[in-house]
Amino acid sequence: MSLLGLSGPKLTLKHLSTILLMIISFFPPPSLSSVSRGVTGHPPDMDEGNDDNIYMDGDDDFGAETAKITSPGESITSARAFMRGHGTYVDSDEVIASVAGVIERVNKLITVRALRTRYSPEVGDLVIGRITEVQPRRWKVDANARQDAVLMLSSVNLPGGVQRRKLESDELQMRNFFQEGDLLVAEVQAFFADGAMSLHTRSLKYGKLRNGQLVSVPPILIRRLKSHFCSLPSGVDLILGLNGYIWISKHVRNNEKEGHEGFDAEAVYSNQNDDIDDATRTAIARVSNIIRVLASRSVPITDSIALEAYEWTVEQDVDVKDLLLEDVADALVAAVTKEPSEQW
Amino acid sequence: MSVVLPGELIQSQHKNLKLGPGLQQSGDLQGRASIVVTRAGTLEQNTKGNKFWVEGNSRRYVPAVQEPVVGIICARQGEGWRVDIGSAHQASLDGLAFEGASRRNRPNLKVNSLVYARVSLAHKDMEPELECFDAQTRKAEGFGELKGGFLVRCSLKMSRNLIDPNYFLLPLLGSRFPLDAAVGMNGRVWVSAKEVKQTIAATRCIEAADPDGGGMDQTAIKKFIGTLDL
Amino acid sequence: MRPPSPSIPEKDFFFAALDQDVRLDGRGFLEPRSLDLSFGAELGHVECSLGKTRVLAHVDAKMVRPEPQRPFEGLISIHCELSPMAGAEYEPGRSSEEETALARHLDKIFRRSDAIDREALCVLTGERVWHLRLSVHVLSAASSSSSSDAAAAAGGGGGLLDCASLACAAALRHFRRPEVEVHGTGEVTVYAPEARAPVPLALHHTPFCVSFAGRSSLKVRMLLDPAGLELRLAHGVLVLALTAQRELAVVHKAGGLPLAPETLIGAVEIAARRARELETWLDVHVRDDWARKNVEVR
Amino acid sequence: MRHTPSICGFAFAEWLVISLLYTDSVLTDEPAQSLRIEILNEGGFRSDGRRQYELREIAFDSSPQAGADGSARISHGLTEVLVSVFGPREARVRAQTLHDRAAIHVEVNIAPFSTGDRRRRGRGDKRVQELAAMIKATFEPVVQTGLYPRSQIDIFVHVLQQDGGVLPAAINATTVALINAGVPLADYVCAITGGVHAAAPMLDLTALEESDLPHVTVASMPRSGRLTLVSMETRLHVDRFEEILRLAGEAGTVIHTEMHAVVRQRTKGLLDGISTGLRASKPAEDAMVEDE
Repeated sequence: MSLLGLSGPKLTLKHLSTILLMIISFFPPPSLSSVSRGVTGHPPDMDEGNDDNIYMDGDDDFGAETAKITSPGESITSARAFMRGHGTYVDSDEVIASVAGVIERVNKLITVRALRTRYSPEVGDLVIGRITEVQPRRWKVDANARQDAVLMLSSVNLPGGVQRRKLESDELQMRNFFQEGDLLVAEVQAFFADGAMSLHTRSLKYGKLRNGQLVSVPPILIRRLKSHFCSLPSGVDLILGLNGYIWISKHVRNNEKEGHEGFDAEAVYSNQNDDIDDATRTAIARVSNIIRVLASRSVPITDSIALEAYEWTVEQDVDVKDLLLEDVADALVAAVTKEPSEQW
Repeated sequence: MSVVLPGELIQSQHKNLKLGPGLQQSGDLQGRASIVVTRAGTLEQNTKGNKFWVEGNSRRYVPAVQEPVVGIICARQGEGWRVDIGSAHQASLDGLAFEGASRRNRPNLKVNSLVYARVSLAHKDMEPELECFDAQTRKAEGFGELKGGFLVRCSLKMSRNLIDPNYFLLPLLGSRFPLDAAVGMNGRVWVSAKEVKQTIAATRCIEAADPDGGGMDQTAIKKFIGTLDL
Repeated sequence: MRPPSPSIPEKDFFFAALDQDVRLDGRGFLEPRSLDLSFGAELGHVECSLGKTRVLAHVDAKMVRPEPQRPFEGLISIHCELSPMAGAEYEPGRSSEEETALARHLDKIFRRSDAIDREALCVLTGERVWHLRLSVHVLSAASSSSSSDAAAAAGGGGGLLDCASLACAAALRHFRRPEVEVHGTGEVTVYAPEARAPVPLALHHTPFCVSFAGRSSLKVRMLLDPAGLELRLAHGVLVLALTAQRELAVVHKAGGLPLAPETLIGAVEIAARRARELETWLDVHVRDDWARKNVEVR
Repeated sequence: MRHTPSICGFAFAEWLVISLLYTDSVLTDEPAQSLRIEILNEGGFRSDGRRQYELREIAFDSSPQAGADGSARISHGLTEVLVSVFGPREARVRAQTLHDRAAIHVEVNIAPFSTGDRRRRGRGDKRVQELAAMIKATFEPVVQTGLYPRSQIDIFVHVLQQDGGVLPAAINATTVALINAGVPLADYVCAITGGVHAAAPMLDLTALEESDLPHVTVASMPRSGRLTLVSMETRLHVDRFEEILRLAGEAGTVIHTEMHAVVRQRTKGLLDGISTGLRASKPAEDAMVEDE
């Protein structure tokens, strides 16, 4: 009892030193009751990071120079003059953001794009996925979306030619084509009524992936490009899935591509990697690390930026594993994100 | 009208006797056919004396062929739907069992919508089947989806009363305000009037007149309607 | 087996009716259903019904050794049973979500709020205390089916928790424990009811549980004592337990329709009025039964 | 800082020991508690030197937990909670999917070392279950689940340190984690506890205060000022309750400012990366996030 009694005041005193850090404080009741909601008496230094006015009442703010950031519950504009799009909802005649991100406007349509979110598919998108389940006449594919995608047996090319008919025997040996855990590149074909996407691999560009490794980045960092298949000079191929999955693999020589004599039709569903020499392996690891670094700094990943970064690392003679060190990473990002004007 | 209990034997001399619910024919030890009561209730017969049945107060609906029922769509199932009709098992309703339905043009019923249907198959070993038309004429005859209105749950006895055209309640309500009603034999009655208050009044009258609930008779109901805000 | 969810016409009609300020059973928004209380032969045996919901509560006391860390306090345990007899949706053997929620709430209302003076249950410090057992059996709670926990808490055919807490309050009020005498030697004599009049429990206060269903169609409406369908279609359920002296014992509003503080405070005021009514109502009933049983009122 | 034990660190360590003693006594629930330490002294200070309405320091860390779609760690005074959000994603158990909206699934894990009594609480523990049920119920009306039929959103809550206000800390961290995961919300949810000591309302109670005072947990949505969670299980007069409710609502707006600043900072950081990257890689012909 006496011991605790002693430590009581001491506690208070010592604690004061830690409480100096407290940033939120309330004033006693009299002042509280006099101030209205929203401007409750917290000290002025509270407002750091909140300096610019986040609420835009007017509709003329959209032409501003910088992108407008918003977060859930914030009113964006009047619902009478504008239409709500993704990332917003309407409440009492106002368009209100439901995600944290950037406000975008296309004519009368207001959307808020979240900077970190699951992939939301569109027809024609190129995606990389992983088989999660084999079901009757279909595979379930994880493609980083809100539901697993579906790959119908009728939407794949089977060995033996494009025109081959699917037989009952194919249904029984679906695992010979894709089994759980297999990676594949495909295109979004359509949507089901519940919003799940349906994929197809009916092109020789698509199909099972091998000879490389997968890196996963936030989907927003992958932009729609002319081609999502690119080759880097060091014998590395890159497939940028719009769902944020990136496949980095050994280069397929042109004469081995489909339609050429070197094309091995039997290898389409093979689970066996080809021989990959050490130099290629190093190059693959290097590209993977570059992509990890770029993604960690939220830099959008394109073929050109990957190439530039690759050249920089070779030029600077950076060891592959050192790429992940903070200072090297910073230097790399600084080098590749220099303003174009400074570069030339 | 007499009260009978399970196990009692019924005497009837009629040659061509038809037995309704609550009665069973069985042979006794001497091999003579006799009729045994299987359910407690009152023994009823038609005027000709060739049909016997027991009016009970049981609450569980047992589907019987040709009975109209009110069901709630529970799920889609292939070409049709699974429907809850309050019986031990869910019934199935084929997508083509509607007036004017064809492979191309099938009615679109959502989960949780109400249907007024007729039991087309009721077999103890199979799940009941429903249809929303007359199989011969292929006409709807009042069956189909019930839109708007409200669903009243009452006792099976009340359902049977309401479906009897001589019963006072629905004509009485109809004399006060226009009213649509679909009476299911499964203790569910769908009512719809123009005004919300009228529908609620109909609901409350059905509950009040239910022998298993309020148990009011005609005069009491008349008085009760007077107290309601219409 | 869970009953199927309410049909679309039922739901739409319920909305339409609320927009016209009508409830499905013709009640006013703040009008509770009829209550009834019946007492068994024993003291502390009560059956309470609210609409079609019926709950039986029974209190008994037994002398036990106290827990070593609380030698001055009696023990209280609350046991709930929500068996399939209460409704087809409850499975036998397994305790349902509703049962757990009911037990949890009753525990909060009567035990954690210190409604019962535990020290008054002590007979001989560290040696003998009363162990009060409150058993709650739900006899009928038909046609509930609620996916959300909050609705489950308010329970059953509507007002399960309200009804159960009222049954418990009545049972605790009605109950009398045998008179005891402690002799200097540490010997305890328990007197038969015939020898010495049994004593009522020392209750600090009696909390009454009042539930509301929140529904926003055009505007937010609070319905007192929601019945089955209202509860199943409610956007949110608010459970309050408070005494006639305006002391809150439990506020439980988890999820569902977000409420403005004013709405909540409004509901609390209504509940406080209701608690006062219930207090008088309960008092009258318990006294009536004592008079009937010739129990000496002290 | 790391080499020399600072005064702060020292005080902290000793404080921990003391709080440990208290939590021990909390366990046994001795009523003599208030005799030992003054909850609110004559000078208007609380046992840890705060004033009645003063909140403890709140800090969020949004640094992503590898693999999660969004995560946040909150340290609120000495209470520390880590929340990871996965999804919306394919439901792991198909039977749990809802045909018209996403199912929210909350799992709470209380580390045994988070309190002095070092009790291992399994998943079946009543308190753990109740905490999970409350968090789930709080967010169900706020998350726009209708956008994701048949999907599942998993919220994993890890309580690392407890010093009062575990539920509000978990709710606040969940809000930030959900926003970080890009899950659409109607609004922020800001939670705080309030209590009353001898008719004097206080905000943000420590474990010591919680064990002694009637207290209320309130979660509010700052835009509308509406409450999604109000939970109280100790005796309190109606008038006091109203007062606490009002205060907690105001404290909610303060916490909102704090959370908002954190979210905004993170969004800005991510956006900066994207826009510099874009500027570098190409002329802004297909600029997505920049204005034309």
